[in-house]
Amino acid sequence: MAQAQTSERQATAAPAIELRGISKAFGPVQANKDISIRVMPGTIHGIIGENGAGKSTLMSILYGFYKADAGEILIGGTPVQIPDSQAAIRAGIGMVFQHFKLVQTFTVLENVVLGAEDGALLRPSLAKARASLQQLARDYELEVDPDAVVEELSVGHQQRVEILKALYRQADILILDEPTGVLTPAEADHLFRILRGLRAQGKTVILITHKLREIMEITDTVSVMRRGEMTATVTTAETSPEQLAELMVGRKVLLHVPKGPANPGAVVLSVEDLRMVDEDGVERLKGISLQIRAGEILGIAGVAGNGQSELLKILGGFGHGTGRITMNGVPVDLTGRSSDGQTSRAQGIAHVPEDRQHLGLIMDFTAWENVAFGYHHAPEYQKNALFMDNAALMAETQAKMERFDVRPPIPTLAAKNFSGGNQQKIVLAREIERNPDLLLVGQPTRGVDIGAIEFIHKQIVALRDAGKAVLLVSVELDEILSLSDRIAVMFDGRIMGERLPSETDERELGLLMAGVA
Amino acid sequence: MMDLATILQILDSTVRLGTPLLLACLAGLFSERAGIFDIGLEGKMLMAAFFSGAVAAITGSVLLGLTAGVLSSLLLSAIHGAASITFRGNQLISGVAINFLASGLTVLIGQKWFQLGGRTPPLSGDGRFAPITLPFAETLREVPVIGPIYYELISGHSILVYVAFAAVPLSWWLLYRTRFGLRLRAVGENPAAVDTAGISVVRMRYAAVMICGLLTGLAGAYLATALSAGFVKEMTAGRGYIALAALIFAKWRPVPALGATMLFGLLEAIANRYQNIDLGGVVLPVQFMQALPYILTVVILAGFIGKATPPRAGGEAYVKER
Amino acid sequence: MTRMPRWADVALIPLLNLVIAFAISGLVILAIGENPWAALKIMVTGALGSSYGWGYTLYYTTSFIFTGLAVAIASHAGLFNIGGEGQATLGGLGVALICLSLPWPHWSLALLAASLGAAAFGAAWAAIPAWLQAKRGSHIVITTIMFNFIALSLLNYLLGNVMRPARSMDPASARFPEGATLPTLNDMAAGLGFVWGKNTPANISLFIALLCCLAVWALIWKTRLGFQIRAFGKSEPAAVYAGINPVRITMYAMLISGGLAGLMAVNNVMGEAERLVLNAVEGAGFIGIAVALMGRNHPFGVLLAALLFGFLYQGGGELALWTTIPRELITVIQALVILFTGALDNMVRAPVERLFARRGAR
Amino acid sequence: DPAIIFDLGGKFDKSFNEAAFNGAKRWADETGGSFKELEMQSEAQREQALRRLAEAGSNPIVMTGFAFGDVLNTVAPDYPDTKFAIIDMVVEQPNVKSVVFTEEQGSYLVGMLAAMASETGTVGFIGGMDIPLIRKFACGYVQGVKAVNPDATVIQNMTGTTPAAWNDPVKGSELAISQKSQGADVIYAAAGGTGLGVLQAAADQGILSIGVDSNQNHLFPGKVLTSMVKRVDNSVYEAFIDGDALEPGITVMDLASEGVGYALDENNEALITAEMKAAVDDATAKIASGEIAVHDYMADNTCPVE
Ligand SMILES: Nc1ncnc2c1ncn2[C@@H]1O[C@H](COP(=O)(O)OP(=O)(O)OP(=O)(O)O)[C@@H](O)[C@H]1O
Ligand SMILES: Nc1ncnc2c1ncn2[C@@H]1O[C@H](COP(=O)(O)OP(=O)(O)OP(=O)(O)O)[C@@H](O)[C@H]1O
Ligand SMILES: [Mg+2]
Ligand SMILES: [Mg+2]
Repeated sequence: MAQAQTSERQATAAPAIELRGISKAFGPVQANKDISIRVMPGTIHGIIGENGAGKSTLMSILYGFYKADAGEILIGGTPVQIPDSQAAIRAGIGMVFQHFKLVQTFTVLENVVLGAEDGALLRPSLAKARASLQQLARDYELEVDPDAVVEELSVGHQQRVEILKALYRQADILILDEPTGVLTPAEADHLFRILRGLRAQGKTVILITHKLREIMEITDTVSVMRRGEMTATVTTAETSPEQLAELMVGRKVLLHVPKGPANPGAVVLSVEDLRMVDEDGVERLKGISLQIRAGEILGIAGVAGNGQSELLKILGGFGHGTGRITMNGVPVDLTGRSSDGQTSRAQGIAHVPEDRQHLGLIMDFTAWENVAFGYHHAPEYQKNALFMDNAALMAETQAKMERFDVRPPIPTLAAKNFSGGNQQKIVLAREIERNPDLLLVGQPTRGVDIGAIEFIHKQIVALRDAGKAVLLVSVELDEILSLSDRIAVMFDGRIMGERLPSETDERELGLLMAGVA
Repeated sequence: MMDLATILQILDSTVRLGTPLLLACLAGLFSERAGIFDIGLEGKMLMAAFFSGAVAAITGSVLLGLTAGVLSSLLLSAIHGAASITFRGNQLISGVAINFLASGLTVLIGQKWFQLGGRTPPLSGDGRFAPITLPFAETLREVPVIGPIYYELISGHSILVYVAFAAVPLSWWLLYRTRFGLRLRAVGENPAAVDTAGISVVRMRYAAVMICGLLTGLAGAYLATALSAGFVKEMTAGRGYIALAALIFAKWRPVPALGATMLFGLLEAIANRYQNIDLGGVVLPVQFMQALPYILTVVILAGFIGKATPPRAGGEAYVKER
Repeated sequence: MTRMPRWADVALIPLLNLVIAFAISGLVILAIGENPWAALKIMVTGALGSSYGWGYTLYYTTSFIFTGLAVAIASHAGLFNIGGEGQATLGGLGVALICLSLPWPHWSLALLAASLGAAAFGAAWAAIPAWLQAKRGSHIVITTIMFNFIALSLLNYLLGNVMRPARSMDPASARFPEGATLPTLNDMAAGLGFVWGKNTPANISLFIALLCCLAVWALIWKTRLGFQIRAFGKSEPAAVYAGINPVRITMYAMLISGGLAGLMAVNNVMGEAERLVLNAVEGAGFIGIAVALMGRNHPFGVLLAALLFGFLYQGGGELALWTTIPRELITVIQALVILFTGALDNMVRAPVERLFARRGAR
Repeated sequence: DPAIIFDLGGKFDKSFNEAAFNGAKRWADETGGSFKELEMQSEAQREQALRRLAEAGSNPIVMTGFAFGDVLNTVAPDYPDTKFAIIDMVVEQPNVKSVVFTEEQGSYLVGMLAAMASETGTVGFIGGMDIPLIRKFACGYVQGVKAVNPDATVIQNMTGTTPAAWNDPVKGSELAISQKSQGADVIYAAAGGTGLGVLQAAADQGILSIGVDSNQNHLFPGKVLTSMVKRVDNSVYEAFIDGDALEPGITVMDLASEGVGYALDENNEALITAEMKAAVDDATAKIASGEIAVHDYMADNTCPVE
């Protein structure tokens, strides 16, 4: 029935949203280039695109968060000005941001009411919102305790609060920016039920996601963005994941990395019953045990936030946990208060962190300083007891930059002036060239363009082939499947199971990632 | 043992000395709750003290003085707002600059206007806030215990004292019971949430900074035209910093702010009255009493007595597009 | 967009900021009914026109180099040390205790010991806020402000009750022994056989200050510790990833900072007053903030900015002497410099950046 | 030209420094000459101020306040051709004139007046910085009070132990209010600028106060019982008149030479009855003749009465 309704509306009504020629630049970055798009009412419209393609920017413009440099917005067929979010809300638009915009110390109710109060006094507004939340909860399966303080809610519940905020403001158009990135598969399914319910009520939904499966599952139409431009808009029923992937990256995607069989050697790293409790008293690692051998790549799959970051931190020497870890057969204390990033480096562990901009690099440091970063104690970088050998570092950086094809190969350029892929290459060059016994890599290709991805994958495989151990953490199943020699799946701080890539597929891994053993 | 009269006298002095701290502390509370740190309380208070004293001396009208004092403080607030909201500068540095500006300008202008070495002429009559005798103070005076408390402690302060005390419940109500308060607190915790809710972060923050200016203006005017009779160079004598300390002590809440400022007022009253305090063997020098508010604040900040968590977005400019 | 060239960042913008600050200062002078040009002339001749003026200008400069470096090094670690005033006060206490403890046979020994004492006391006074920041997350700006006041009270107590010589009415320590008298620049010039002023307080500690500039420069840009301090100051999470211990770096940076602030006492307490008086620091700790801001936290910039403020200070003193402009004019100028080079920096920077962007686009 | 340097209270403290300024101004008005003046902002500036004036050729250089003593001791030998005069302190240098006052005598007189004017039998004393000089004021005052009424109580407070104590009217007023609540109905303020707060509060509270150094009777007409005047103005005036012929050595300004005294003018004539005046004038004569010896606290750092 919903389907019939939809096509009926499409035939008669004007598009719920129409964008014409939207452009937006952040300084030198052209985030959106002359983008046009039409979304019909009562549909779910997907937007996909690589990292940095400009999806969030486009939606933020629609929501009045950013101001477009050029272009026109039409809502229900009439041109509107959206200079700020207030105007967007008035136009019936609601948005759930990739990074939630909630006041952590406020209650759910206060967050919902903020900006949508009925009068100068709070009490009547809150009472009204309380009643209205009960109604919405019934209508859309959006239960959440109105008096709970937001910072004490799970991510999934915080997302519900964001959706409730939009619905409370009577949004007819709901934008969700990568809503499932932080959700477990079960939570994601629940979200999709909600979205279908919204569609059934005649609301329009725009869904940004990286996951083709989700696009295929729930959207009616889908737009593809690449490098700030809109490359295509297609009807979901008439497309395939392969076609979408190709549209996304602009060429046929090589899903398979050429690599020979592994020759696993002795156990390099052995982890037993690793546990970790964070500052808020939440147990993030609940008894992890694993082994990595020389000459193999162990891939860790999992939805972000299931303990992978904590695992990497502890093995990288800067997290505090309990458990037994041996490196090359020698017990090491990487879990105690005395450990730090120097301890692990001294043990032959190199670490390419997940978040290169905040951990792996100092953005204001030059390339050569970043190459010394973490290895500033290394004897070959010292001129004497007092001073570092900056000249030698400069020369070495130059060589590394050339070997890793970092562009431009200028050691004195600050890290912030390199593109994301080149920044990642600087980190990789630094870590891999130390010739470590064990390489920890987190999200090696996040936000990296396709050419660089292939290069990075080759380097990782080459390191393995040189007989080193690699621990690869990625949320991209493709990457895990194509690089790993063994795959462990993490869920809720535990290893749910281990599989060989040749004997498993995305479906099975997806189930494990959802905690279904 | 102290008798009632002594206790009352000390408490009375506490109220007088605590009032400027209370006003300034509430001022800081509004600003910091909105995410704008303000170590310029001292400077604004000093500026307001000077202009209220100077204008009251020239015109003979304390109300004109008060107006001028508040305006001068608002002007400094506007500078702080421009630096920290519009131009996204460092709020701490702006505060430091404002303190120096006030400390220099008050003497410079004072010397130009009065040639009294930075002092204003003494105020008298309508140039000062006179004490207010509350109804029945005289009649109740002879009633034991209650009478003296009412007469000595509660009655007989200047209007600004009552304003300051009334500002406590009023601030509480404004912050926790009104739309304005909700938005103000939100903008200090997560400005992006406020922005995406369709509220102007800039406007909210300016509003908070201006309320801060108003209240520090009152605090300064109180110093020059009620607590004493005229302006003296550097007359705030670190009270702005004590107010800041009290704000931390009170964990950025209005009612505890009353308690904290009165505690610090009490310490000052005791330090005024007694040079050294003999605690049966241990003699506390007066300097220790003077330093106690600062020491207590450090102890609080160290988290040894409860943790003081400032508003989360405090001290940071709201930057949307890099 | 082409980036703004480096010279614009390190020279043009501070210069513009300074011009605005001085222009407004000029207006203030006009407003109080004096002639800014005449005032400037008095300041220049008074501070730079004679060896006597230089003797004082360099004396103030010395103090400001120390406190400016103190603020700068803490800034490199991402810490705003507003406690230079208190640390320098305690440095004075250290100098006094050492100078009074022995009948020093020669100034060089006394200088060595007093420098160590000054640095140690200053560092110790910075250590508590540093530790609280590193271990307990107590905001160092607030704690250092509090420590300024506590230092003042402590000194009040000590000078009033403990260190004041019997029968003296001043809240001041006894005079330091003869052997603790530092050679002034006058003496040193005389030693080299020419006459250069007389009776001015600029002394040998100027050279210590210059050495400190050099040492801080080398420390920040040439050593491991400096590397770690800068990395920590730019990004604490990244520093932790790299195995840099935040507690240790915070402590090191603040101890060095406090030590530099404390060293200032060698100049004013040992070199000039030769006894410990109240408020010997005279706001130099705060001026260090302006100096570091103007000098862009670079030791060489600090040196230039300290010279500028030394000039302002001596010139301002002359103004107060020869005109009716109160000395507080300097406080106003100082405030404006801090305001425009620090807090309102973006007001100048944004248009300049746009200008360069437009030029680059063409 | 002669020069004068004022201490931290500032030249318009309506008290000690202002008296000195008045003397200098009188000299300027009478002779048509001009003089340099400087106000101290901080302890640390004293030496520079002295040197700067000496360098600039000022002669003689007069400074108000004991706090210059130490610095003058080191500076004076560097400028043997310059004459210095210091008030309230003895500095033994060949080119320095030291002027000291017998404050205990003047304070004795106002102490008598306080005791006679008091109805409660309790009077107060509020000192500035807690130093022997101010104890000297207090001790003389108490002796005068007890001479009239041996049973009288004298409440004594000092404002502080640092020079800030000279310039803290808020604290002065709080102390006065506190003393009043303890029964004092006449309060003698020997506290520089802080005293203004004392006089103010006393006037507000409807009790009497006694000013110091300058004649402060006019500040709150009818509310200030009297002032213990110290003719600092005269000594500055004389030093300026002497010019570079200033005679080094110690000059004691006492009751006999009218260096100290109490103020009686139209502002307080209603407060001082004929018999009060007679009693005080009698005591004046006896002190001048030596018949009454007022103990000087600074002679042995003790006071015979409390
Ligand atoms: N506030 C901002 N200031 C400056 N540059 C920005 C800002 N927001 C985004 N950009 C840049 O604009 C480009 C597009 O970013 P946008 O966030 O829209 O990408 P996206 O498609 O949402 O990517 P992702 O999948 O990673 O969320 C990127 O190069 C990004 O670095
Ligand atoms: N990973 C390492 N490899 C080689 N030498 C090291 C390493 N870590 C420390 N050292 C050596 O230990 C000594 C102490 O180092 P340094 O003085 O730099 O420590 P630090 O400044 O306290 O640094 P951190 O805070 O990182 O410990 C130096 O001689 C240094 O070369
Ligand atoms: Mg995005
Ligand atoms: Mg190290």
